[in-house]
Amino acid sequence: MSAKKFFFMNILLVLTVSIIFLFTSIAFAGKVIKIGASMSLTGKYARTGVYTKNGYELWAEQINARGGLLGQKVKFVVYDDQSDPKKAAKLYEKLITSDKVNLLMGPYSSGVTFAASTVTEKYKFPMITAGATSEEIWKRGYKYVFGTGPHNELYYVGAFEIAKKWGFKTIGIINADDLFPSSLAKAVHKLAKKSGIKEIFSEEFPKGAKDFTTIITKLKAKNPDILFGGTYLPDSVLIVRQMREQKYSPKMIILSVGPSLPDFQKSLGADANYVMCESFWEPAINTPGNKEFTEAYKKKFGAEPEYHSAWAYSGCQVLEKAVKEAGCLDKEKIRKALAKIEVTTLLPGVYKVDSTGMQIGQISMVAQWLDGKREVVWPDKHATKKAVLPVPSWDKRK
Amino acid sequence: MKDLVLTEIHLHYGAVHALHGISIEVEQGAIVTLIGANGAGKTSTANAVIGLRKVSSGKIIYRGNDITNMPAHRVNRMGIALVPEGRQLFPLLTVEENLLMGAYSRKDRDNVRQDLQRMFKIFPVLSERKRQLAQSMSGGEQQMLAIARALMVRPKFLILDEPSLGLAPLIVKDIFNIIHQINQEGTTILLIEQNANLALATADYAYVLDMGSIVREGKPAILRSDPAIKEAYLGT
Amino acid sequence: MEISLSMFIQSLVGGIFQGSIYALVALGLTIVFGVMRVLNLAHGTFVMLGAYMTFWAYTLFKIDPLLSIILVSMPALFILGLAIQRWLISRLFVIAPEDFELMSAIFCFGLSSLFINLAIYFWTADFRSVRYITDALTIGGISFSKVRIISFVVAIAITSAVALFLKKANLGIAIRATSQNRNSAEICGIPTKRIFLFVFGLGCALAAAGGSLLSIQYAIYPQIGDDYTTKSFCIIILGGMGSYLGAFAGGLILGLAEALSSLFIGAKFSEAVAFLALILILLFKPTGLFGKEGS
Amino acid sequence: MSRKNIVLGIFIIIVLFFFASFPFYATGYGISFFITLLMYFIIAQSWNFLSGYTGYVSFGHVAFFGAGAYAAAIFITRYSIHWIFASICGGLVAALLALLIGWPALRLRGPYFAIVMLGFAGVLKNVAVLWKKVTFGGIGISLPPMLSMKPVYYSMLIVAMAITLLIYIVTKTKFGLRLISIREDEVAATSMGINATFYKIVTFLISAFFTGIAGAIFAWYSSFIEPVSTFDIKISIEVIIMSLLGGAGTVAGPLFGAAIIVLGGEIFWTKFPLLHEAILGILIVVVILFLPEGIMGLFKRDKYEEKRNLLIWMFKKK
Amino acid sequence: MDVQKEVILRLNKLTKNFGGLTAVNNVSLDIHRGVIHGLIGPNGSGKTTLINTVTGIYKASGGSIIFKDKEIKGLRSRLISELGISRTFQISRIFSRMTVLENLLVVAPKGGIKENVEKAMQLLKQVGLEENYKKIASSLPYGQRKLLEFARAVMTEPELIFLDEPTAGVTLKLIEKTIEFIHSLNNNGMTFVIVEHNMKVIMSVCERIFVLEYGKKIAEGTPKEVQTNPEVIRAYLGEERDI
Repeated sequence: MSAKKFFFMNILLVLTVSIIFLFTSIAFAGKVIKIGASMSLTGKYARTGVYTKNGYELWAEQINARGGLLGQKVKFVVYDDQSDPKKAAKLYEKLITSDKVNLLMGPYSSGVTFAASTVTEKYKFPMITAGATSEEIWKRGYKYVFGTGPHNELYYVGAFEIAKKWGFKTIGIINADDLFPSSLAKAVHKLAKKSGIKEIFSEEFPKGAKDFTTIITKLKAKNPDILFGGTYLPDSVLIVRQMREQKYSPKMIILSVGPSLPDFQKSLGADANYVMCESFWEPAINTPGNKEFTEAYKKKFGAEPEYHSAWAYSGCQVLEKAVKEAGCLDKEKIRKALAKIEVTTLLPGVYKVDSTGMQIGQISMVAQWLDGKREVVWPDKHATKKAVLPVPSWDKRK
Repeated sequence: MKDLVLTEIHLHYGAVHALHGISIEVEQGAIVTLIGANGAGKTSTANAVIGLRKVSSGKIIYRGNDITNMPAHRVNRMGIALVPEGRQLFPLLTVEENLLMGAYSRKDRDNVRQDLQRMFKIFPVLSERKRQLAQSMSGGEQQMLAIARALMVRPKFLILDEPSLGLAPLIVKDIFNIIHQINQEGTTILLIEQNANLALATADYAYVLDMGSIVREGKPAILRSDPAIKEAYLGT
Repeated sequence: MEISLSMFIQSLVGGIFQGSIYALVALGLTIVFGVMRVLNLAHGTFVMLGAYMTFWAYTLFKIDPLLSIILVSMPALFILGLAIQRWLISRLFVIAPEDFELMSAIFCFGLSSLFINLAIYFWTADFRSVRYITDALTIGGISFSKVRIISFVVAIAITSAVALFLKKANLGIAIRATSQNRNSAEICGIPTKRIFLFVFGLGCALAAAGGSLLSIQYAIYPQIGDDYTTKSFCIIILGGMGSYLGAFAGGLILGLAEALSSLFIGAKFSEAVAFLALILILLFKPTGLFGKEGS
Repeated sequence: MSRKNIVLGIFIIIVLFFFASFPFYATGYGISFFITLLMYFIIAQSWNFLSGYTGYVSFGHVAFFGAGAYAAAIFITRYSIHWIFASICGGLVAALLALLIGWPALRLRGPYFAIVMLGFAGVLKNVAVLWKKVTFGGIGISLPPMLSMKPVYYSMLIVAMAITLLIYIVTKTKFGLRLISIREDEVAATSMGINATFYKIVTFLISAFFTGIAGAIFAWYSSFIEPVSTFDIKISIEVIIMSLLGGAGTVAGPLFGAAIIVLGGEIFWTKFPLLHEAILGILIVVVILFLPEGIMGLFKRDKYEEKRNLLIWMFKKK
Repeated sequence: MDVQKEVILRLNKLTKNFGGLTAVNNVSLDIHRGVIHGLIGPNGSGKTTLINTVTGIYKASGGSIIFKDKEIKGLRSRLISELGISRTFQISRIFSRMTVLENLLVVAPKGGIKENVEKAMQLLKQVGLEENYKKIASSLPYGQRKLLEFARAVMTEPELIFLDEPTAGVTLKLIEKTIEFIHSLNNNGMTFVIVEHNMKVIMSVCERIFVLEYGKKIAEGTPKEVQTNPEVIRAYLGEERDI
């Protein structure tokens, strides 16, 4: 046999063996509850994906320390979906049929959850999402996806309440052109209409845009009272920087995602002040177990938790409650439990879903950066400071 | 003393056997010519010496040093320069830049400037056009530039590959005068030509190449009356 | 929407600032392509690595970002470029010339995938940023961000220095000579292999400089360079592949086109503009606006 | 019929039997894995049909994948067309777009054609983002849930078989020879009276058509599409790697390549969730350094220089 | 020469410029049916350019090309081939990764596979390649590749063939084979124009020879006439001059 043929035979051999392994491996049984999830560990959501995974893992560690779920240890089976919906769908297929997991948690981001939920629906497998809020997911009549975070349309309810109180009349909406910011912008558009605030400017920009000079110039010309930006961290930082450069300051600034991360302030320093954002969770809020969670997280991961981790943890709390309620791992029973229970978690509201599984009990707080700290300004129950509005012009800042 | 000695050079282009064991000797200070019809292997010989083509077997000795299959830029450093067939200038560099590149391997930058002026003296036409791009010049001017570029390294040994190709007779005459002049100044010359009469009139010794082999060699005076040459060219 | 003169000028300024960085990055790509015929799909990855170099230099050793362009990011990427050229890309030259460009492109894509994911692995996908000067000057109602002025000046300075180097320095002329005729360069005594080494290093260093400038303006993350790869390709095709002037002009044109298209027809079209320009140029004038017909 | 052919025939029958019977005993994950594999078979084979045979290397084949996916999604959601017909429509739309871009682009060679295709994919992605009325922009299109995977599996299988069979037949006919002659030397081919333009465009259309169908079935299968992941340039590059790994310009090459990459990916991303893409990068680098003509190239003897040999490369003295 | 023979191709003041360079300059010549023509001239005299211009690879800058009473200037090379002009290339351009047989089959203008295979095998036999029909073309030695290219040109069923240096780099034995092949095709009425540097071949094979220098036609006639033409001798050997 020539060397080349030998090499080729080797490849064939490897191929065959791996196929056999892939599809005949029987999930090794044991007294352990397997919880499956695909997560964006690489790709565009890699960062938040990792935080979500941390939340899952922390919960798993704690519940095992407490003696497990239904008396059994739990174990997470997490795969990387590369932030790609296609991959995620396949991975859920794998988790359900090949790894035969007992329970499922959701992936990160609405786009990925969209794809993943079509699979779980097919297998009638309940899945709790702790990383997706786009209401489109629940408009399809699915029965097995349960949201744990306030859905898109709830994000800025508080912000508009504040705006109305201050008598702001007009809004400009800008957003990145991909799924999540687009759907946020759509929700804000609706909210504005409902609150009687006039939308006088709206524009999309390509995700990853590196220059906002022109958009800000246009905004400045229109000068709406409120600026809403459907952004990610890099664009939110750049927008604030360029607003400062052009000395543009609307009376109220709300940006999504970016300001809810500590990096926002690290990048901008004092310029971060007065920017508002949605907040699902803050380390300081007074929800049961919140302090302990923050401590434990710091101990395990050596960093301050971000809301993604808390949210993920809360999702697991819901799961825990539902399984206990069902008393077994039967999927239908768990689904029924999930549909009717109300759970208090780390998040400020209460877990409660409507008939489609969409979250209606959680609230989205409003936070504002003040003196280099992110303070909750709405609702009053959790507020740490009062909102400072209208935003002072750049000349008048320290 | 022998400047360059080629012993039994074989060269292949893939499956094509281009040189079938060529042996050539070039006396120091002489003009030796290598003539032959198209495709006889003249350019292959030049490329083998300069290091652009790897030979399959045989030896190339320059002043006692083995330069067989040495990379071209190192051969250049040993004082061998080539005026390639079809000039092969840098089309988008100016005349001056082309000349400077000829002296790339030299360390004596001051003398390079002087040599530049010398080239402009030898080739006044280049002086007029020193800021022009090489590609904008006529064939004759390009040939002059190619020769000047090769001279910029102050070669002790100069190989000219078809310097008369595609040029008008008057210009060819000029160029051959210059070749003579260079030789007078002490540079050994290997002249590769298709124009047999011209080459034989210039050289001290000649080799006739046909189908990759040396078929005749000798003093030009003798070769000129040799019917073999006419046969190689015109097939009579 | 009414567009006033000052809005127009403001966009113009923004476009030129952005364009200068595009030009800087694209120059590196075009030199590498012009001399070596390597379609470097990893170019944006080197931008990213350059940005991280500056970030780490600033975070760990408090080296001023501008200083670190010269001291850290450019030298580091230059050396990385040398290594890649010496150990990897030089191995590709046995591929037949007609396949070489495409094979090199895929090869570089592999490298890029490797580096980006190593960056995610070691540095995490977190956003990082260097806090730098954030003021602006306002002249006649037009604001000029200081950090962008600095970036502009640095980008133009480096671009001009490289242009001057290619134009005047002996090595620079040798680089151009090698790109025009490798065999002739060899017979002139130019060690073309070493020229290739230097050129790839230079290309990486230019990308790194672009990345460093990016890091003081923008939050950086491992995939940040991807856009720069595609945009740099658009630019060098716009300007003519292998043309240095073309890369410079193409960069500015793209910056301006993005700014003006977002002013007149909307920001969301600014990405489409680059691709459309790419296709139109390739279909109607494949040699680019400044490219010279091959001889 | 020679012995080699008989062995090959038996091998093919076994493989086909395996594929045909697979859904009856496989897990859902197994099926969905094979749907992905078959999808890559189709795209890699389509790419191979164009680029492997005519030498026109496309860096933007995902353009047709995405176009097919979007077209089908729109037909299904707006006009409630059955997904199988919608898939065919998706293929047709992709072919139509291919005609539009191919007519001018196929005059360009080498990197220019490759990059124009890259740009074309970029343009289509932007169309999907910008043409909100039809595509819903970045929000994407959500299709009715796909409840049974078997029909999807079999339709992918049929399409994959069709394109493979088509390529096989074509390589045995004058049409295929003429494609190869264009790859080998287009000037010589046209000077010998071969209508290169016609062959290139027909091939381009067929290639786009099948890629479009794959995209369309995929849209139905995944029930949700959005611009970024549907027009992901990585798909373009992946199919090129698959074809190169297996051997472009051969019938079986892209199949082997796709199988190795998809399977390898599956193994690596479960084992090394954080590094599998880096491993893919290394794989690409290694393939091009050592196997520039792919695994099928190993079968052709006397063709490769010794410096291609892995061991020699590693132990070669400098 | 036999003036009875019909003119198959007529070049009238054909000119081809590349930028400032005039590679073919006002060349007029007649190619007669069934005759073997030679086209000679020193390197760079425009012979290959002339072929490329006639066969449509280059666009002519001026003049006309009449093939069988039809103006073919400006036609694409494919159409020119279909009209019955075929050619070989100076550096052979076979389809290197196809087999020898496939190289011929691919250009067959019409007919079924079986019939074409028979015809191709017939041609391969004539050039002595019939045993190599399964080999990959690039594995052939250079001389055989040139012969293969020649056979490929014949496969397109042309009336006129341009051969660009058919014997350059070819061994003596294969040169004989080439000449034999030319003669046997010519006996069946095929017209040839041969560009060649090997004067033995040109002088023995061609009936009529055109000489180019600097893109201009400087002489034409029978081999004898051309060989004794002082212009031609000057062009080839250079001017006689004193040492």
